[in-house]
Amino acid sequence: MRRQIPLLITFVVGTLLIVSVFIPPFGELETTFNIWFDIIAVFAFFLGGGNLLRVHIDKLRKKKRDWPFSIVTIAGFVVMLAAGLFKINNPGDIASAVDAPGSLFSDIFNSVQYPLSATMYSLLAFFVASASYRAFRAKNREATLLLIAAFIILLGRTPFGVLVTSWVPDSTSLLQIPNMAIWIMNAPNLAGQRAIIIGIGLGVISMSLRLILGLERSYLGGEK
Amino acid sequence: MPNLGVIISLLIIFGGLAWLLFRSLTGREVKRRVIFVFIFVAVAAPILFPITFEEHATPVVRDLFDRIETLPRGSRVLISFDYDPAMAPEVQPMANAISFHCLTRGHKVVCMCLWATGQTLLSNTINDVILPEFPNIIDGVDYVNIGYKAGNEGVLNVIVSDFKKMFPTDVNGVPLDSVPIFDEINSCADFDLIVALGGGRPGPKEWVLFVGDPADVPVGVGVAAVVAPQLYPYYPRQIIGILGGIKGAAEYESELAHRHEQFADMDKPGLNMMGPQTLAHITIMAFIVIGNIAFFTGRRRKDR
Amino acid sequence: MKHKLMIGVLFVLFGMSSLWAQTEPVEADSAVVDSTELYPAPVSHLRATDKPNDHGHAIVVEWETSADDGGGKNNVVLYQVFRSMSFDGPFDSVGTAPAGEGRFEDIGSKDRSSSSFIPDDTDLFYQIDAVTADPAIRTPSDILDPVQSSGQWFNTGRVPVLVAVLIFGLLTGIFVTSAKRGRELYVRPIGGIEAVDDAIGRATEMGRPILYVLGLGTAADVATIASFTILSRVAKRVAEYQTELIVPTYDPIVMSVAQEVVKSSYFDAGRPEDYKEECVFFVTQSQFAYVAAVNGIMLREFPATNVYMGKFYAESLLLAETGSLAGSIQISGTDEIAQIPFFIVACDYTLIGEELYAASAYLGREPKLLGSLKAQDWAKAAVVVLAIVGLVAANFGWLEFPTLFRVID
Amino acid sequence: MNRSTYIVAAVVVLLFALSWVLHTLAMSGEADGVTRAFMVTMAAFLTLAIYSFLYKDNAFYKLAEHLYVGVSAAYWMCQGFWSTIVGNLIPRLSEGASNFFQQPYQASSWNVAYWIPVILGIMLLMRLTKNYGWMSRWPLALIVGTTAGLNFVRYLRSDFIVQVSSTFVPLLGDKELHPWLGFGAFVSNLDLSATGQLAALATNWVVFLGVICGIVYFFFSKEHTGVFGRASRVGIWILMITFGASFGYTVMGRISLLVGRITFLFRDWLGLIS
Repeated sequence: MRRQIPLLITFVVGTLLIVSVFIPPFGELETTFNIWFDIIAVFAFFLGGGNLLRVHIDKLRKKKRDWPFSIVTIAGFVVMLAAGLFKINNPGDIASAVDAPGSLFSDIFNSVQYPLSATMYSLLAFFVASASYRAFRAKNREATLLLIAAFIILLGRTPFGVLVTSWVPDSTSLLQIPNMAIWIMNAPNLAGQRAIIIGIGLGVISMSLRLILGLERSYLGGEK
Repeated sequence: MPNLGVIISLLIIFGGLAWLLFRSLTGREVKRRVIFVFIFVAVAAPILFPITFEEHATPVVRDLFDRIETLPRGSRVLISFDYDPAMAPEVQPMANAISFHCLTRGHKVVCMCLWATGQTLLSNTINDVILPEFPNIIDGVDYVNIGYKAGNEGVLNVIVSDFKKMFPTDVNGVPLDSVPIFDEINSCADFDLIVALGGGRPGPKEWVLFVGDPADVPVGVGVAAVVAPQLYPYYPRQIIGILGGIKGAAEYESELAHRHEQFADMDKPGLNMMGPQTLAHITIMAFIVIGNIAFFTGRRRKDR
Repeated sequence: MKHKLMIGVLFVLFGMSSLWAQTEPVEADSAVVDSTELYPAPVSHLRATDKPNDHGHAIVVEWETSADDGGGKNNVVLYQVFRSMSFDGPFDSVGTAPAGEGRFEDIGSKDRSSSSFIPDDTDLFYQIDAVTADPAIRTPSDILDPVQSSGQWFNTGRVPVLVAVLIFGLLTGIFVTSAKRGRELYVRPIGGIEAVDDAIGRATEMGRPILYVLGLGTAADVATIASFTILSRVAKRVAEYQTELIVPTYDPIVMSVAQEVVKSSYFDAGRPEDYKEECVFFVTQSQFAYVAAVNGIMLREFPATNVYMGKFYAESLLLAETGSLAGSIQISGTDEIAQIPFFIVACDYTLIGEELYAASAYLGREPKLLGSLKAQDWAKAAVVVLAIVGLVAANFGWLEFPTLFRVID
Repeated sequence: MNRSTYIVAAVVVLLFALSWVLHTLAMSGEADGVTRAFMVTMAAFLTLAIYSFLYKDNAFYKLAEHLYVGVSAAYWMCQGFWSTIVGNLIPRLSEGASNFFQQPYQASSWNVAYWIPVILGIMLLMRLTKNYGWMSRWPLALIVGTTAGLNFVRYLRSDFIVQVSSTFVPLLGDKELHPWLGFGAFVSNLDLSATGQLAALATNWVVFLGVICGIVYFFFSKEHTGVFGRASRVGIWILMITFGASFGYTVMGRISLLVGRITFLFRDWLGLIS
């Protein structure tokens, strides 16, 4: 029973949504289910918040390694939650946006969360460089192709790319580095992308069918 | 002073790279922290001391530049701002440089947009470049802003045969019939050049298919880097020149600064943005080369 | 003959338009009585039909543009469409179309209380004005015969999709049944999956944990679901070797599923007492905060092996480079095309796109999964054949072929 | 903790205070200058704390990381509560509650259906209990069913049918875009532009063969030997070129992100550039 009903729900909902694509009167089911989905997702946030608190309180109680930092997490969580749920310092009334400028919520977002996100994201510039140093090595034919393609594209985006091949006559301008970079993006890159997209598309279709038919059950966890 | 900063930072970067090359020839690997320092310096130095590299205009860029340069004074140029703030870092420098170029050559410029979001960016160009750089210019005589009209390709379909039907007035509500630039303009065919800036839909491609081809008007485009490769098949027959991404903007700015002294002193966002980009790209390429040298010398050592 | 008819109609229309022009301005504005020549010709060949393939409440109106649109006096700026429930009016404006357009979709609300409600199976009357730059100067058309909107039970524009759905469903059915009957199905080896067992052995030898990252997908993403299968395999091996497993998650629902999966894997391995619920925990539902935390774990716990399977975005390289900094063996797999290059470059093994989905069938070796894998391959073969046929068609001018694939929305 | 740790911590605290004071002075006279000075200093401190990770893991990174985790988890909970629960759910369930939150009540006889996600959401929270955890499978089944149903048709339509049909390219050249200019022009002109017919043809052939070989690589139920094996090998080459190209192409965007952060440090925090 505990597994049969979920499998039935998946089957019914999945089939309904497939059918709704072809039957206009069912066309609005998609929107309805998406709103339901969003509502359930908010309940999931609370599940997540509960687990977060549990993990960090546990760390504190058992004095695990780095436990003082768990205080920071709990404090940040509680303050931000209070600021958002009670709209502390919010210039408008209860109907105003939760992140209205001037509210504590938006102040914390702007001075803590935004700079942290942008900085974490910008770490990529460093890691792109270290990855190219470490991994772009002509170990075998595949790695060499990867290396050459990346190198031509990189070169094509600097003034040197123009300079190095500026002597190539315009009638064979494809051999000039910037044009070669454009061609690589336009031809082999497009082909590769398309092959992957078709493969992934088929994989998703097949997996969806397996889910609806109840052939794939890993998402329900174990048999117990 | 800035020049000293430039020299010192370039010395650090290239000297350091040479040292690393030497080290890797003797078979020693580079620590990751060293790579991080190089990238930081390569990006930070050009921000602190603006380093600009000499960009050489590629033929696709030069063709558009030359067309604007060689059109007789008083030619009519239409510039369309079809982009949003997300694309602006790439496209706005082109818009500024091309507007400046047209006005400094004495062309009559008509600005419009097919994207609602283009209006703010269009007025940015007017307020940041056109008005401060050309104080003697007269609205309606030398340039005019006719604003935004909803309808996407539909707008193009109409203005290709009758401009005033779609745009009865300019952005300030002045009837186009009393705007001097429009004395001799009835449709898009009366323009000597159309410059379409953008990267989405409707955008440069629609300008070519709906206006450039049917009305037989030359179209030049400035687009975000992602879409540039898709436009090459139209060059040079249907599109006379393409500026692609920040690099295209930088090439145009450098060509413009070369020929027009007034522009040499102006803010060149495209070229400025290319400073950190170029240095970082060179550093990354140098690391790829050094990495491979280390790999091959290491392998030879092992073979022996 | 046709031309003569057209000219005749035009004459009549012109005549009518001048009639209109003579009568209308008197009512509208007596100051412009003399400017009859300003009035454009009305539109012609007006017709209205029910909008096909929808749930009713919508009408498509089509017409031939005015003679003064793009020719003649060339003064039409737009067309205004009016609708009424009776021939005598009142007519309400329902929208406009720019000059040059000869089509308008009047899509109404299904909600009876809405002002834009269009009832089904009820007579509707349409009329279209050709409007000039001066809104007072306009020419209406004749009032069109009544039309009714209705809903359809089947969207014919999506027939190609339905055909594809049926073919694919049939293929899956056939191969799953034949696999269940015991037919041996071959699956080619997938490098990254073979490496998983070795990597777990290595972790055991080194006495260090294994870090399993499920990515940023939700429990409904196909990549995440495929990842659950791989996780159950990894967890089973981990339980057998008595190594430590760390599973930080981004999504609370993914967390609860992962807990179930790991728990039952320990059960299957015969060591339910070794399962600790806190090995699968929620971090935060914010992309880079999640990365910051996982990076911290990598540099503090020094896992011997990192497995990244699921949906990944910009964080792919942040995770993989930090992992290699910590000296871990890394196995990755994602269907996010833009991120595959970063995994390829920074990890030891990478499952590319569809390989990730196939991995779950490969590991499970269950006939029903292998059968659907076989169906997928047949669909791929069909793509290759179609591409070749389509190519021949494109090159020899059989232009109807590509239109078979057109999906109308 | 040894002595150098304390010294570093003290220096950082001092610098933080100094920056706060200097920024407050610079903003004196403006409304809530003290708060804004604190915000700029805090943002700069957190930025540097994250970058310190590039050297090695340390206490400042841990501090920033733990703060980030707590704040961001609460951020999404609040956003979800106000936009979905208050914005979408309450106006459909209770008129009194909608009035309290000043949301327009959306009366409709279908509103009863919105109790379903609420019940399923509560079932999801049963996960936190010991004995009723199995209940959380019901909402999960609904979510999986929804996405499976939507994905099935969506991918079939956009990824599959559309991608396949756009592979029907003219291998003999497009007369519109690339008019035939004679055999001499054909072989002598290797150009991306409209005059370069050879390049255009090469592009179409590479796309066509590349897609087919790439698909062959993704065949799982057939051994990759013989002609099939060779095609699959070409397929993996094409994929490698694709990956190299997109790696190289992304670099520019990543550098821009770093430019943004460094500009913040130099301009908004240190005031070195204008």
